[in-house]
Amino acid sequence: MIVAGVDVGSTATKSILLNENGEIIARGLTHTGANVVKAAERVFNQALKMADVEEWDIAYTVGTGYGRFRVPFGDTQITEISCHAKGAHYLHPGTRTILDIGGQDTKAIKVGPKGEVIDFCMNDKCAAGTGKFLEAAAKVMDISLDDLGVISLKSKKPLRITNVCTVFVESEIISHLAWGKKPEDILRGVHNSISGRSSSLLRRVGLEPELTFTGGVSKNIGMVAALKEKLKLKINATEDSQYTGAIGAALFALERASIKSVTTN
Amino acid sequence: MEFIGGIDVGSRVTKAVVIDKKGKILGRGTTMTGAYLAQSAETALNKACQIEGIRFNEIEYIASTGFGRYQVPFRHIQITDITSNAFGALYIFPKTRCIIDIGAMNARAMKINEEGRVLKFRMNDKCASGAGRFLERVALALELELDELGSISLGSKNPQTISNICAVLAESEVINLVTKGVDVEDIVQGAHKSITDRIVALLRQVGIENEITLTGGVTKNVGMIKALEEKLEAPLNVSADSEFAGAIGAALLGIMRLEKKNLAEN
Amino acid sequence: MQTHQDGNGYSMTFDRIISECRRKVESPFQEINKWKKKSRTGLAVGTFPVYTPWEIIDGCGMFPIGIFGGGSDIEIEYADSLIQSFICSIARSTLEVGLKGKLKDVDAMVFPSICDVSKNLSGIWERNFPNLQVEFIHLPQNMYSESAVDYLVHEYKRLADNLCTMNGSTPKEDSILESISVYNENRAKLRELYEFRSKEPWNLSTLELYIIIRYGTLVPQSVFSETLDKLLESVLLRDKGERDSVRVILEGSFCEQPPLDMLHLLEEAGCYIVDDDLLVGYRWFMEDVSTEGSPYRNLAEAYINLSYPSSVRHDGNRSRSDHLLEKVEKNAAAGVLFCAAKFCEPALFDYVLLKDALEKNDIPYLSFEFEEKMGVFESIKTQVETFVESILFFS
Amino acid sequence: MMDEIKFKYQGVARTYQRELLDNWYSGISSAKEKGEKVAYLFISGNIAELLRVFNFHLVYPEVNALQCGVKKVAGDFIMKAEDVGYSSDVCGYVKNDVGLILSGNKGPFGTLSPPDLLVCTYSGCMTYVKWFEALAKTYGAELFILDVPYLREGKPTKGDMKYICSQLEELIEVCERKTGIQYDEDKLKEILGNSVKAEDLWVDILQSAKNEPSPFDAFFEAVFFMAPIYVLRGTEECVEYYQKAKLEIEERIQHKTGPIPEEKFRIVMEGPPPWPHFRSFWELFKKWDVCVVASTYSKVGGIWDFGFRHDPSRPLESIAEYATNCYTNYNWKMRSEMIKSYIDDYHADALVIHSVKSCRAFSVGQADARERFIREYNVPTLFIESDLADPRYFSEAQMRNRIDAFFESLEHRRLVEV
Repeated sequence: MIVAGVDVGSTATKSILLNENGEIIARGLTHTGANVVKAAERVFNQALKMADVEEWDIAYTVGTGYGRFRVPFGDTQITEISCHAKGAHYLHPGTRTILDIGGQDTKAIKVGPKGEVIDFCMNDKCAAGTGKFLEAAAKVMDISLDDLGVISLKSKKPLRITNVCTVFVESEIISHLAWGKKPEDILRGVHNSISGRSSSLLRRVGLEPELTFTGGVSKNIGMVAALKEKLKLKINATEDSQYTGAIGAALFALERASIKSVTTN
Repeated sequence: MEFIGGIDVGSRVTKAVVIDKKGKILGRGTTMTGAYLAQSAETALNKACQIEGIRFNEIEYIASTGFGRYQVPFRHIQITDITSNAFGALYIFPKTRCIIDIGAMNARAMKINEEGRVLKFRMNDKCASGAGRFLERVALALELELDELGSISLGSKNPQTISNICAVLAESEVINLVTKGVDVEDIVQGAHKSITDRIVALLRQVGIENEITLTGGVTKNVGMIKALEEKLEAPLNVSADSEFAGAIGAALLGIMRLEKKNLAEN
Repeated sequence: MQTHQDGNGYSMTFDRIISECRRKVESPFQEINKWKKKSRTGLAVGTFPVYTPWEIIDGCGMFPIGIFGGGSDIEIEYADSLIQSFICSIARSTLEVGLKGKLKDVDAMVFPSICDVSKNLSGIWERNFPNLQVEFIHLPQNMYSESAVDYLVHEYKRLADNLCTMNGSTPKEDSILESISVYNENRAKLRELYEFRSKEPWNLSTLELYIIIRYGTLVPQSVFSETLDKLLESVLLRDKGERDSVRVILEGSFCEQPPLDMLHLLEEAGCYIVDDDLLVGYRWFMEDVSTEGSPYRNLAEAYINLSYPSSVRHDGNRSRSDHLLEKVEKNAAAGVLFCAAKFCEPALFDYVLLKDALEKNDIPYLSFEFEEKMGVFESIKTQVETFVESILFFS
Repeated sequence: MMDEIKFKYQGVARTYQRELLDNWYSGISSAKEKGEKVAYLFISGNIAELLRVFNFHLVYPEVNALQCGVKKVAGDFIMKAEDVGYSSDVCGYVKNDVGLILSGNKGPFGTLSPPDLLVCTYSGCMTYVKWFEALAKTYGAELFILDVPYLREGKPTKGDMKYICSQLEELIEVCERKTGIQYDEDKLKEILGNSVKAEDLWVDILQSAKNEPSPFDAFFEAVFFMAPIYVLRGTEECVEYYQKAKLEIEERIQHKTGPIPEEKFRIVMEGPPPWPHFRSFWELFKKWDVCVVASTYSKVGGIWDFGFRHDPSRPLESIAEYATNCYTNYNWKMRSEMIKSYIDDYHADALVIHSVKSCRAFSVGQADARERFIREYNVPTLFIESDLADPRYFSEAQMRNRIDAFFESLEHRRLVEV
């Protein structure tokens, strides 16, 4: 039996296929873009191709992420909070705290020993401290999103970014640039600012060792470094971190599929 | 040696004009604002000089404006973009009493008297900021070019409400509309309407009076102009020089200072 | 008295005192322990603005210290999770100061009933600092009631009794009266400085004046008194040039503390601030409080009748707009700068009524908001410059 | 056919409530024409009984703001207020009311008569004072501030009671002067008698939610059920209303039904509703078969379920005591204890805190309460944010994500525990 998880985020869409033993057999990744349905189909097909299976081979599909209701072939939808918890627990069974910095939301999740969500906190009404902050910085400084972290690590004298508003942080960056400040120092300031907001979220749910950092931003080594410095904790961030939501969704799919097969037999 | 330069260092584009002492515009120049503001200012002014073959050192007095006004080392005076845009708008449209200036980072509404004195002004210095940047973001989210937005919005039949007052969250509202499968032109028109609402609110705070002039880079966006005119139920003053209003105003105020200075010296 | 004129003709002593005060203001809680030891009871009591009765705390032999936020350098790490982002900064950063353990030398904290935030803040403090005595005093809002003074006497006594239970002492009326007279003297000196600034704003900047008052909230009154004497003497020797600036009144920043850089910037951008409501809480009586009879009654009557008006105190028919118009006239100001703390509801509500009054009287004004943690002032600067330009270029 | 007989009283409470409010509003509209006196006052700690002695028509600007929110016109009114200088960061209720006045005092409920007297009870919030200061200036009406001290010590002090009572006596003089009617203590006692009857019935309805399943949603339904006790208290219609409402509830208990077809989660709700999005907000919970069994918002005007009743034998003192006894006048220790007792007594699974930007009196301390409930009391708690008046602060996608995740997690934890 094969099941699928599709995570439609505001920036990237991810898919995962699992076999009945819960082993990852395929991954898919694409930029979400303006057409969410297409993106979901795209990653799904990528994964099908990678596993060399057909759509009808998939026993159950769970959609998650902001675009979860737009996964046309999904059997059910589950929020990314539950999925990240489940996925992180799968990747790192010892983890008790999860941080996901997304495009619109940053989430701190506390999980139990079985991967169940005990408590979670998200950024308040204001988008301050989300992945958008990095996008804004990348845009004004004309640096690709992928390079931000690497550049920030060169900083010797990080600047303090005082604005928490994503829109105003652009003007703050522009004015720092205008006064001749070094890009790496500005960027390190931006990373520190996000890690500050994130750690405050993490404190809300209670910080316990083994923190797992999930979502696209976890690829950013500057962000990981800034969080480490702030929290003085070991941080799990691996290649699969950005697939955490999709993995969680696929694990839920596996559970549902087994229930379904029990009830139908 | 009888020319005056006005340079408006905006966060996206730097604009410059050269005028003579009678206030006649002799040249205009623009350049994208780079990381080195002084250089952008110089480039724009040089371009303006080229039109009539004026040499840089023939310019007697230079007034800078815009967010980068302090970063123009060869300026004689700096003036805020609010004062200069108001003064420039009055020069282009002598009967105007209200001005809306929409830039990439800021939008403002001003009310002036017949001399060009700013009586009242409001900036959206809160969550509602970043009018121009907001459109850029919408364009990005919808995978469109910024310049296309205006004309696309004109095709909307059923504009969607985008109510969020935070530009960043409004963007996620846009994404959610996309995920719901709403037509692109309706979303784009919604985005224009959302900015329009905020800007007209600013204008109402200073008090709406006749003739309203639009300045800033957004003057090139036909969709924005139409949305504003519909909301205000009045035509807007827009000219090819609207984008240069700040630079023109700065140069004209420069003449005023120069005259005062000469008066004081004599 | 060691003063000497430097080449520019102004007093070095004045500058030196100011820079010392500034140092103290920028790291405000370092010497609490030192002052505590000098107080009779060895207890330090933190106070939140605006109308906390320092005289009573001081009169109980304790060291009252103004705890008004964390300044522009504090990084908010803990308080964010306890206070939502739409609440004013002073509430958040004052809590952060406590959560960071910087107030370990403080024994009690007093919150006055100035607004809804302050009310509920007392409860947050109670839960987060079980070892700290948290006091809340409800100051009357009905100034016309026959029983308002009686009520406040009752409330002040309750505060004094509660504070004294910390060390088993009893409040002594005589010593509170004594404190009142010390505070009266210092307030009179501050009034003198305010008058001086209105006359010669170029010789005493608002930043300097603010630092002086703020300093007075951090040290014992006897120390402050000496400093004020020296300042009053040396300020007269200053002779800085007058600039082409616009005389304005600064209004609206009576609770949250504005960043020092912003105060500097306002004057740099071409304004002379000739009157303000900065730290009104520390100079809140416009006249001397009586030192005869019951100190509680004197203070209560003074609160009802002599308080400096502010947005956190209902003044009935004594309209705050009239008070503002009087200030404009008395100080020959050309305009008003409304400078409210972001999210400060009382100030933001009052702004509407005040600006209507100014408009009726053709007085130009400008309104902008600040936050204590603000580091970039580009937007405020642009607005203030525009305001100045609209007056200087065109009138 | 069977159902019709079985549910004789179904919907009675809602229909009759609407009827009562319509009548009340038409009285307010015609007051000016008829030359009758109008007093404006606030819901929290309101002293309606005393004002009724002087035959005032009572207007509650908060209720008007709420109505505008529900009827989806609040956004326009708020914008109008912002046009004249109100900040985007101040209370949306006030801005709604200012916008309403700027539009000729004409709302979805008709045109309001202007006030002859403004009575501001300080029990609710400081914003009340700012609100009525603005109205006093607009209308040129007399403003009486009834200062009610915050329950900083857990109960009113003797000094507090003396202070409030003497203010009430001063208010009586003002009312006599305004209306030309003499204060009549017997009349007040009679009015208070009606209050007590309604209060007893209301408490019965609130406590019916202890049943499983609960016959009553103590937040989404209570906001309609509570209107009469706050705006019409002291009248006979108000007593009659709660008699009818109680019949409806009793009928539901009898048939073991409630507002949710199959009750799956029982929660306590803290904070006011987002009026402009009330329906969609409710839907987000209904989807998970959630019933609110107790709420703090239904106590904004006054708290009776811990035993307080107006007392006709000591009229002014009991009015004074009532004025102190409303939710936002409680300190946080009292509030937390109250919520905790609701969770225990009503067998709730979780606490949901809805934090609104407009109301600092409600919201400051809620984030701290979240920590208290999760860490100290071990109660699953969800924290969500929007606004009670300003439609612009509601982000449905964000809200849905948080609510779904929360109930998903409760569901998973039930599975894991099994």
